[in-house]
Amino acid sequence: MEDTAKSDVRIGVFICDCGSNIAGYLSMKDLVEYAKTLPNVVFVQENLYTCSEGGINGIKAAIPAHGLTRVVVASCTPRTHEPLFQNACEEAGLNPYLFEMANIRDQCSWVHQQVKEKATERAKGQIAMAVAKAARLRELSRIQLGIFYRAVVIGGGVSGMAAAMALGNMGYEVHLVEKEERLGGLLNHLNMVLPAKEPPSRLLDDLRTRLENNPKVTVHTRAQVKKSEGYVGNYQVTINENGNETVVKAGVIIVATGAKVLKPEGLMGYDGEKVITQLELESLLKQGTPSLKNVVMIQCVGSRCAERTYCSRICCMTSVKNAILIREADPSASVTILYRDMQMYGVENEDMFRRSKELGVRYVTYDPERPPEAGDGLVRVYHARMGKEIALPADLVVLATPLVAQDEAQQISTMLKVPLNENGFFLEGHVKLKPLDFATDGVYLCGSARFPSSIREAVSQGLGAASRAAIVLSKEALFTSGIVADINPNTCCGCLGCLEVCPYGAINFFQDRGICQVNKVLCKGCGGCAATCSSGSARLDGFSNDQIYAQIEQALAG
Amino acid sequence: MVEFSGEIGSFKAKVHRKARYVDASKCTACGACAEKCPTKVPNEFNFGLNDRKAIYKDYAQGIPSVYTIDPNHCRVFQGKKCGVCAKQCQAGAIDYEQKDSYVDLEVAAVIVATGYDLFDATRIPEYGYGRFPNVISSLEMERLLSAGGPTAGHLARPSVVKGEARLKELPKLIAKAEKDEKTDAASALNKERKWLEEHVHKYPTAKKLGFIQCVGSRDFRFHKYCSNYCCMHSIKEAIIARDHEPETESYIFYMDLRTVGKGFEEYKIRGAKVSGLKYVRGRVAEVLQDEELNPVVYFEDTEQRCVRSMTLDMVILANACSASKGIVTVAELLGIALDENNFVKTHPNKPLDTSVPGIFTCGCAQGPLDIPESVAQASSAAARAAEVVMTGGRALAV
Amino acid sequence: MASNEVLIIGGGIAGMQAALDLGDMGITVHLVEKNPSIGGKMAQLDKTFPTNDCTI
Amino acid sequence: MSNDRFEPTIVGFLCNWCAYAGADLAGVSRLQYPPNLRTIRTLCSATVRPDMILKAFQRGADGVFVGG
Repeated sequence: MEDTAKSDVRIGVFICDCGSNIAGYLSMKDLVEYAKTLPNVVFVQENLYTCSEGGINGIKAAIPAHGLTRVVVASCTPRTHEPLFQNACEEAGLNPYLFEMANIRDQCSWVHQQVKEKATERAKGQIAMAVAKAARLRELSRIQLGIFYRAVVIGGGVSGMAAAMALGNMGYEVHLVEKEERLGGLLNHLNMVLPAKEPPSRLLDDLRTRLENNPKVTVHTRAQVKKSEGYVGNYQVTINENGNETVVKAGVIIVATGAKVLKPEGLMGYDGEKVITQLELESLLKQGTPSLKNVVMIQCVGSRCAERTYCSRICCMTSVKNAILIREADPSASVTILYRDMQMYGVENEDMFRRSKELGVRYVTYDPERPPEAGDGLVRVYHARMGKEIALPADLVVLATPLVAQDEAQQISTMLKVPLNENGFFLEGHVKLKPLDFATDGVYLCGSARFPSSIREAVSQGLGAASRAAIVLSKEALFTSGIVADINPNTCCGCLGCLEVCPYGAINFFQDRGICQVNKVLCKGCGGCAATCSSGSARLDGFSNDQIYAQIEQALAG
Repeated sequence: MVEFSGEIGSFKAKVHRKARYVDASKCTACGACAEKCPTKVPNEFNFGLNDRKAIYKDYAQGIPSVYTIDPNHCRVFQGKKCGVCAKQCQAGAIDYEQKDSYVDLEVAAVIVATGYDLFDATRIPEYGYGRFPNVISSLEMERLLSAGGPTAGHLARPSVVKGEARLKELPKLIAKAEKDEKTDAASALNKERKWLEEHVHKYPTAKKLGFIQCVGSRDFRFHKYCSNYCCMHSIKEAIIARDHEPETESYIFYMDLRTVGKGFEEYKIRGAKVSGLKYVRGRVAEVLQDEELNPVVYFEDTEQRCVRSMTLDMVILANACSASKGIVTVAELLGIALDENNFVKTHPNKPLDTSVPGIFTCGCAQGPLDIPESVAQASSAAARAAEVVMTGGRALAV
Repeated sequence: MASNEVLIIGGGIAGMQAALDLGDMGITVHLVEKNPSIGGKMAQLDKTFPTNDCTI
Repeated sequence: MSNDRFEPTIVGFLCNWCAYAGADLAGVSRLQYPPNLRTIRTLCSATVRPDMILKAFQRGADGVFVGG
């Protein structure tokens, strides 16, 4: 390994007392004397508080006065104080990446309060390691990039419409791409929504009109996104609308492709006539309430099973809603819901659940080990409370089937380099903290493409995704971080090892040259590629192999 | 916030900023002050399971990373001589003279994200919360499980934690009673000491746990609604408890196990398969306590069709998500409508909009939500507020 | 005159996320929290479902 | 403490986002541990190449800790 420590490097070391936090537990005199003996160190200063105005000014003054080309601060943790000291370097004309910290407080004086001598030894080691790394630091720069101030929203269901509306309202140009003839998605097929108690067309018509009247929003129907190239701020998206292809230059892309209802072929005697899905019941109800005597609804058909382990979130509320509508229209009709757990979470759903019971909807639990059977106008089910099988008359059996991933999810996943989970739903950047982001910058997620969502949730997520996207669009320019990976094109053998491990979609393979390269905009500097690269071509600037080797050497030099 | 007026695009608000008595620009959060502070106060962050000082931070990673003096307990503010923290602080950040201040703000939009309060389980006397030391709330369980909590993540029974603390102070109390020649009191204290010495360490670690769901939720006496996240919360606590101590046995008493989120049903199944959780369908009627301070639960097992009882080491209540007490004042000030549960009222088609244009809401202020839904909603509320700002204060529909 | 700032009442996870989003868009945000630290209830949680990640 | 007691040297590779933060938190909480550790901050524990671990052993490390 080539040693990149240059002999003309001049390092200044600033050692902080942090009041008594460090000075109280370590021998500062020893540290100062020791630092002076380290290679390339030309200046050492002890401060009461290096982070105070006086300390910062001390760094700024020492850089020109002593011709420092590297700065090391031995104090607290870089996680909180690195930016402060880096700014000081930059203000004094030194590239901020020529700065390194030694953590001698949080990871030394505070954790070895009883053993001054040994703690001082550790601090010496950490300072020597920082100095050795500093000698090998290189100047790095943040690259500035322009942005296309435009968004593409894929999917014109209620979530995508809300996202487009919000971005349009904020004044950004939006292209909304819908594969069907009209906007609205799954909601187009519903009869009525509760608790709003209105046909979904009211919400949809309102959204549609306002989108069409918003000069910032272009709606593409019977359209698909065929191709997407580029990266955050700089996408070129090819939209095929009715056979005509156009390329839209956009800064961000929102995935709002929704989900579809599972057709339960072969399950519970499904025939589309006497045994139907909740979605099919919605169209029946839409045409006017059919005359029904006995309706039996069965929950969790095709979900919470070995094949599809997940709970689809919205089927219980759909069944309860339709049960209410049937009972309200005809109080003589009997409705029984066979269920495992009624997933009526939250305020509105539980309210609806209670209302259904007041209206006389009956509930019977079933055990998935002994599922109900439908046939001959009856539904037989083992009734656990009674301890025996019962037979319920049914002139209509309605199956609550889950939402499943769209067919095009796989194509979009590959095209945008964003992952799907085991059920084919898009996988967000972090299940708790980044529900609407992908790990890849510039692509966002909302609605049932992420996971089955109610209208309330789909609208909310659509707006949320718009907010996440607007963060990019509100910038004057994008800056890459200095700490990014780089691949040496002369030694890369194109094995694609790095491409496989990169979680951010930041590696591109150039077929013609047979090599991989890093997209520095998307790179988050994790260094996974550098660790994987078998030819040693990938390197993470600021944490390169030679720098870490130098730290290892020093750690064990004593 | 103490005053509020105006309309979308130009609201005026007056905010009361409480004095910290510590200069935030000088404090380095080194903690030397708290180390030497002589005043101990029960730590509300850990629900009184341990103490903090009168100069404190809520938790180690708290932001802003600045200490705060609690004037209700600090000796200086009680008119006593002290000033230890000021002497300790080399940064000169302590300022006993700091005054409360008022800040006037002019804003285009407001987001109400006031969160929720944990349902007060003492309102359900049959569960014994507050009377039985080993019946705890779901958030107290979090602190017991936390490596940064009062027991460093060891699942000690609260009766042990509290008993040990009592044992420490008893000798002093006994000596004082004896000195004052209060023989009755002294013998009572001695008796207590003897009992504690014999019993407190009999069951040091909570290994057999019962989680009671819907405590205050789906209950006509309190909240009719479902609190959304508690089923998963209890499953998680039971799984983590088992990770900490492989002998842990957990029973979850539920009506419906609501596992509606991404990966939740799978998590529930994993809880049963890998962590051995037992899900018992049935509502707990009552919790009693035996002579070893073990909670005993009485419940109907609807699947076995019988009424049973079970003796446990500890009972964890899945407290409902209640509207925050402060919301009524905030809502009055802002003029926004609340629903019958005192959550901020919203419409399903406009989930972020309150009854006042330009004022938005998100998170548990508008109803119980789990973390990802709260985060998603927060971004949505941000989008709504950004629309107002970027259009110069015009009210726009969703 | 119209203001271009936003007031957020509550510094729990929802308030913080809303503040971060708006701040990242370049909008000035005032975050009001009654306790000395932001973080709300989530700071008291040990880990979170369904990934058992820590929360701080 | 006797001078000839075995004092191991341990090299720790700590991920900036979790283990390094955890080591900082140990400090903030004043949790005491033996001073035999030398920590190297990495931006992800996945960046630690196997040869870095071997290198540490080769240079005399008695233990290597990778935290992430």
